[in-house]
Amino acid sequence: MSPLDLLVAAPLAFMVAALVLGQGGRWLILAAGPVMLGLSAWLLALPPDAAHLVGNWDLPLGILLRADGVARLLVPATCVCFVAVALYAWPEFSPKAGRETARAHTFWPMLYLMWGGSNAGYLTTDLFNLYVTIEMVSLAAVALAAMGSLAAGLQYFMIALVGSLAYLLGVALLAGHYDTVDATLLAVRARPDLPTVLALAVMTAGLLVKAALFPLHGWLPPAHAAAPAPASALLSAIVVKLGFVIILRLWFEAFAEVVRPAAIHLLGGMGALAVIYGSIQAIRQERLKPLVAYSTVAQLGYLFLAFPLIWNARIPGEPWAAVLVHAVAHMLAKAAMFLAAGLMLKAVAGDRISDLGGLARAMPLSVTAFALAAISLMGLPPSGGFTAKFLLLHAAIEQGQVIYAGVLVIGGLLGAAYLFRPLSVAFGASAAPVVRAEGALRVAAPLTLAALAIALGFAGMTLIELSSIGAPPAIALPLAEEPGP
Amino acid sequence: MMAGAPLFLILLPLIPAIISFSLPERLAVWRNAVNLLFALVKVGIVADLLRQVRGGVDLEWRYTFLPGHDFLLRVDTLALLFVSLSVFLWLITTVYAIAYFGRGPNLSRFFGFFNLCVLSATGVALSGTAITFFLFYELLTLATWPLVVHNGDEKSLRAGRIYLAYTLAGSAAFLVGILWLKTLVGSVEFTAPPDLSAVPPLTLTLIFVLCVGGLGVKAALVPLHAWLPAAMAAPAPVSALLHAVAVVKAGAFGIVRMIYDVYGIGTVAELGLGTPLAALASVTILYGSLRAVMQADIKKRLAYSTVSQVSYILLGASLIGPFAVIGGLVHLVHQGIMKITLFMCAGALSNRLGIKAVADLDGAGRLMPVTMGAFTIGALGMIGVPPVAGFISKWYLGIGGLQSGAPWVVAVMAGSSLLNAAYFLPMLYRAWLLPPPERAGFRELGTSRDRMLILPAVVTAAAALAAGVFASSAVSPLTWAKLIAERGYLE
Amino acid sequence: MTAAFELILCLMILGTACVALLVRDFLAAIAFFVVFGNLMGLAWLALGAVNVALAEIAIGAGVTGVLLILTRGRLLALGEQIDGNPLGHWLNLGAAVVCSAFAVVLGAAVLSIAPDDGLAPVIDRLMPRIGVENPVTGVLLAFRAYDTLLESFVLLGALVAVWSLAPADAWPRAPAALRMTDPAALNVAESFGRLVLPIALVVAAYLVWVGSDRPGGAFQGGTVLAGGFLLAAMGGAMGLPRSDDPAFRWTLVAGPLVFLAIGLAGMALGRFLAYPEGMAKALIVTIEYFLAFSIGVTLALLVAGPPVRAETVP
Amino acid sequence: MSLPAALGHLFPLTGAALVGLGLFGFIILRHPLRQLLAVNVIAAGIFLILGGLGRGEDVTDPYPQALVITGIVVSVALTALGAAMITRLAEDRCAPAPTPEPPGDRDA
Repeated sequence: MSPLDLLVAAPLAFMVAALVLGQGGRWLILAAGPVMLGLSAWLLALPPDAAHLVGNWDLPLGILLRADGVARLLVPATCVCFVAVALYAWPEFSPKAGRETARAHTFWPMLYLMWGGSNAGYLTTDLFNLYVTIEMVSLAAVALAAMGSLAAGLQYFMIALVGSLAYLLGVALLAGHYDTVDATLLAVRARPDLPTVLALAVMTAGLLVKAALFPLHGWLPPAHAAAPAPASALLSAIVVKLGFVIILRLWFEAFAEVVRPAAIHLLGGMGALAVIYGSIQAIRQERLKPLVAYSTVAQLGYLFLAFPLIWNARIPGEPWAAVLVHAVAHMLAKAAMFLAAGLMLKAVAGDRISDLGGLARAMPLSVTAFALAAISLMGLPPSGGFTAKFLLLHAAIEQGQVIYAGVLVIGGLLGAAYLFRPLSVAFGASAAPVVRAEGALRVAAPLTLAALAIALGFAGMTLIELSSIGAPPAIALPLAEEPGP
Repeated sequence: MMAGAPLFLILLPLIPAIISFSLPERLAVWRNAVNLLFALVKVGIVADLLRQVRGGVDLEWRYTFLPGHDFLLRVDTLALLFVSLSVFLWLITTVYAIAYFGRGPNLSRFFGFFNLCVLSATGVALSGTAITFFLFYELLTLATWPLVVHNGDEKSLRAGRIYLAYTLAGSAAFLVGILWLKTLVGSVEFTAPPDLSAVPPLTLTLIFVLCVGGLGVKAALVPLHAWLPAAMAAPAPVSALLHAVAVVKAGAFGIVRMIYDVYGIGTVAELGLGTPLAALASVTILYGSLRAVMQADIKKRLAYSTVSQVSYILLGASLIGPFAVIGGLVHLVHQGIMKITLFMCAGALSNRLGIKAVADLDGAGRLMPVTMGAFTIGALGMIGVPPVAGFISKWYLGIGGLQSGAPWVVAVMAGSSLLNAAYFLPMLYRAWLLPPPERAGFRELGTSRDRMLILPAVVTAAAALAAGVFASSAVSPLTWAKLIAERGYLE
Repeated sequence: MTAAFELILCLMILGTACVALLVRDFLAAIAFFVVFGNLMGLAWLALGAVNVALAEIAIGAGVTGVLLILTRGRLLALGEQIDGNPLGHWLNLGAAVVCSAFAVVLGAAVLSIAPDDGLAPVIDRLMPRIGVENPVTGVLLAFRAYDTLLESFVLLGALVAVWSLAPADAWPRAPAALRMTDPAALNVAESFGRLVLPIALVVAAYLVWVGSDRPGGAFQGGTVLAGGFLLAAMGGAMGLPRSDDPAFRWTLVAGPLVFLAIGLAGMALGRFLAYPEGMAKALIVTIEYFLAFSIGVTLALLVAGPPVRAETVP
Repeated sequence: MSLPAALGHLFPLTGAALVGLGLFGFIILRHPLRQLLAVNVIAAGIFLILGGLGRGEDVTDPYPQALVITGIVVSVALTALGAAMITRLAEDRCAPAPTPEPPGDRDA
C-alpha cells in the first residue's frame, strides 16, 4: 500500500462514483475530503526516498512514482484547495428545484478528474505519463472554463490542444532518441544534441502555453474571468501549476545538463515581463474578476523569473524552495481570492470594482479573506508569498541580478497597486444597498485558504526542508558559479 | 520573567484585536472594557520590564524563520523607551477614541486594527535584527491603512492610496538595503553590529541611502513627507496615533537603529553620512515649519508641525555627540506626548464645536477652557518654552550641535522655534483673547463622555509639563535617554 | 514491401493532408481526411505495426470522420460557414515560411536519430511473465497499464465534458438523434444498421479475444463497437440513451472501474496494477472486455454530442 | 526486411512534414472545426515520428506503438469535445437560448 497510487486512484474512484450517483454526487466530497487529506498527510510522512514502480515493471519501460519535495508540497496544497473549493461549490452545483442539471452533474466528476490528474502529474517521473495527466487536467479545465463562457472555453481548448501536441512532439523525439521517457533516466542519458534541444524547446513551449507565461497568456484572462467562481479558483490555482511543475522537472532534473544560461535567462526574462505586464493589465481592469485573472498572469511570472536565480545560486536550495513556496502560496491565495470575489460579486449588483462600495462592513469575512489573500499575493509579511519573494529577492541581490531584483520589488508594489484598489473601494462608504450573502460554510472556504496562505509565512524552515527532499542533483548540490557543460 | 516575555508583550494585543473584530457593534461596552483592560495590563507589564532592564536584565527570544534569517526580539533600553511611550500613549488614545467615536459605525473593525497597530509598534521597538524590524514595520503599514481610510469618504480613500504608495515603496527600498547588506556581511543584528570593514565605502553609502530613504518615508523626511498631511483625512484618534507614536516614530526609530546599531557611529562618521543627513533633517525642520505657518486647517497645520518636529530626532541622531543623541532620543518621547496632546485637543474642538480651521478658533478658550489649556501647554512645549518638555529637547540638541562642531544647528533651532511660535501663537491668541461667536448653552464637560474626551489631553499635557519640570528625576524620559546613551553609544 | 511503394505512400499521405487542409469545400476536406487516415493506416502496416494500423483506421479515420461529418451537418443547419479562407495573404506566406522552417529543423532532428527496435528486446524478455503474446497489449495493459488506466479516464472525462455543454434545460435528455432525415437513405440505413450491430458485436468480441496474442485489443474492439452503435442509431434501429439512465451510466464506467478495481486489488497483493503470477492473462482479458464495451459506448456517445432540448434539432 | 539507409527515416520524416503542414493549417485556417482537422494532422505526424523511429531491422518496437495507440484515443476524445463545443457555440450564436444561461456564478 502506498499513498503514491492511492492519491491518484482515490479521486478517480470518486469520479466514477460521482458519475453514477448523479444527484448524490456532491455528497461524495464529505468522504473524499477526509480521505484525500489523510492520504496527503501520509505522503508527508513517507520516508525521504519513497518511490516505487507501478506494477513492479522496471525502467526504462515502466513508470516510476516518487514522493519528492515538489510532490510533498503541491499535493497537499492541491488537496486543501480542492476540498475548500468543493465545499464552496456545494450550493452552486446542486440540483435546482429537485432536478439534476447538466452543470450540477458534470461539475463533480470533472473536479475529481482534475484532482486525480494533477496528483498523478506531481507524482510521476515519466514524461509520456505526464502527457496523459496533462490531458486529464486540461479536459476538466476546458469543461469548467466553458461553464462561464463557451467562446473563451473554446479558445482555451484550442490553445491547450496545441500546447499538448507540442509537448507530445517532444516526448516522441525523446522516446525515439533515448528509448525512454523517464526523467530520472534522461537526467543521466541526455546529451545536448539537436533532437534533445528541440524536444526540450517544443515541450517547454507547449507547457508555457498551458502555464500561461507572457506572451503566451492570452487565453487565460477571458477564460478565468468568465468561469463560475469555483471553476476560476481551480483554473488559476491548480491547472496552470501543472505545466509549471513539468517545466521545472524538465529544466532542473531531466535536462539539467542540456540547459544553457541563455535559455534560462530567456525564460527568466519572460517571467519578468509577465510580472510587469500582468500587473499593469490588472491595474487597468475595471471589473473584479479580470483583475484577479490578470493577477494570475503576473504571479505566474515570478515562477519563471526564479529560474535563472535557481540556476546561478550559490545555494540553489533556497530559490528552489522559494519557487515552490510561491507556487503553493499562490495556489492557496488565488483560490481564496476567486472564491471571496465570487461571494462579493454575488452580493452586489454588478461585476465592477466600483460596485464593491461598503462591502467591508456588509461582508467583513469575505473581505477579510480577500485581504489576507491579497497580502500573500503582494508578498507582504507575514505570508507564504512574502517568504517566497523574500528568498528570491535575497538570491537576486546575492547574485547581483539587478534586473530581476528590480522586477521583484516593482512587481510587489504594482501588486499592491491593483490589489488595494478593490479593498479600498470595499472599505469606502457606499449608499448602495447591500445584500447579505455570506453563508457561514461558504465564506469559511476562502477564509481558510487565505489563512493558510498567511500561515505558510510562519513555516519557512519546514517548507524549505520539505522542498529539498529528493531535489534534483543540480539543486541539492551547490552548482559552480559559472554554469556550463 | 521568562525569555518569551518580549514575544508575549508583542502578541498580547492580539487578544483584544480578535475580540474587537468578532464583537458586533451593539456590544460596544464590552469591547471598550476589553480594550481598556488590555491597555492597562500592557502598561503594567512594561512598567515591570522597565524596572528589570534598569537593573541590567537582558531578555531575548530567537527563532530562525528562514535559513540565515533570525527572528529576534530583544528588550534593551532604547527599545523600552519606544515601548513605554507606545503603551502609555495607547492607553490614553484608547480612552480618547472611545469617547471620540461614541457609537459610530465600523468601530469593531477600528479597534481591531488599532490593537494590531500596537502589536506592530511594539514589534518595531523590540526587533533585534534588521529583518525582524522590517517584518513589523511592514505589518504596521498594513494595520494602519484601514485606520487611515476609516471614514470611507473619497478623501480618506485617496489619503489611503497616497499613504500606501509612499510607505510600501519606502519599505521596499529598506528591504533591498538590508538584504544587500546581509549578503555582504551576514546577519544584521542590532546588538552585535556587523563588521563592515570589508565592504566598499560606495556600497555602504548606497545601502545607507536605501535604508534611510526607505525609513525616511515613514519619518516624513522632506521630500518623502507628502503622505502625512494627506493622511489628515483620518479621524482625530488615528491622526494622534500616526503622528505621535506609531508610524512616524517607527521611521525615526529605525533610522536611529541604522546609525547606532547597524553602521555604528564610527562608520557613519567615516563615510561622512552624518552631516548630509543632519542637513536634510534641518531642511525638513525648517520646511515643515514654514508650511505649517501657511496652513489654515488646524489638523494640517499640526501635520506639518509633525513633519518638522520628527526631524529633531533625526537631527540629534545624525549629529553624533552625547548631547545631541540625548536630545534626539528624549525628543522621541517629548514630541510624542506633546503632539498627541495637540491632536486630541484639535479632535475635541472639532468634535464638540465643529472647529476645523484656525479662523474658527476665536474664543475657543472661553468655551472649552480645559481643552484649550492642554492645547496651550502642548503648543508652548513645541515652541520650546521652558519648563515644558520641548525646551529640554531643544536645549540638548543645541548644545549637541555646538559639541559636534556644527554651530549652525543652533541657528536651525532658533529659526524653527521662531516659526513654531509664528504658527502656534496666533492660534492661542484667537482662542484666548478674541470673543467667541454665539454658541448658546454649550458646556464643555456636560456629560461623562465629554470628560472622557478631554481627560486624556489633560493627562498628556500634564505629562509634558512634568517631563520638563522633573527632567532630572529618576523616572524622567531624559534620565532614560541618558541611560541609553551611556549604555549603548558613548562608550 | 518495396522502398518505392513506401515512398509513394508517404507522398500520398502528404498530398491528401495538403488537400484536406486547404480545399475550400469542407465536405471534400473531410473526405480527403478520411483517405488520409486510411493511408496512415497503410503506413502503419508498412511499419509492421498492425495494432496501430487497426486503431488508426478505426479511430483516426473512422470515428473522427463520422464526427466531422456530423458536426458539419449540424453547423450547416445552423447556417454557419465552414469553407476555408482564400490563400495568398502575406501573413499566410509568413506562416508558410515559419512552418517550413520548423518542419526542416524537425526533420533534421529526426534524421539525427537512428531508428532502431529500441525496447523490443526488453519487452520480449518480459512477455513470458504475463502470458499474452501480443507485445503491444503487453505494454498497454501490463508494463504501462497505468497510462492506459488514466487514458480510459480521459475518454470518460471527455464524455462528461461534452455533457457539461448541454443547455440548461436540456438535461438529462438524450443527445440529438442521429436518424437520417432522407426517407430513402433512412430505409437503407435502417436495414443496414440492424445487420451491422450484431456483426459489430461479434467482431469486437473477436478483436478483443485475439488481441491478447495477435493484433487487436480493447481499443480496436471498442471502436468497431462504436461504429456499430452509430450505424444502428443512424438507421433508427436504436435510440440514444438519456444521460441519467442508471444502467447506461454503469455501462460507461464499467471499463475504467474494473480496470481500477483490478489495479487496487493488485495493491492488496503487493503493488498497484501488479498482476499475481499466473493470473495476468485472465485479468488482462477481463479488463479488455469491460474496457472495449465501455469504450464503444463512450466513443459512440462522444460522436453524438451533448444532450439537446428538443428531438427536432438536426 | 532491409531498407536502404536513407529510407529508414522515411516515415519519421513524413511525420515531420505533416507536423509542419498541420501547424501551417492551424495558423491560417479561421474556422475552429478546420483548425481541429489541422490538429489531427499534426497529431498523426507526431505519431508517425514516434512509431517510425521505433522501426528496427525486423521488428517495430512495441513500446512506441502502445504510446501511439494511447495518443490516438486521447486525440479522438479531445476532437469530440472540440466538435461539441463548436456546435454549441454555433447554436448559442444563431439562436440564443430561450432562457439565456446566467453568466458565471450568479445562477444560484
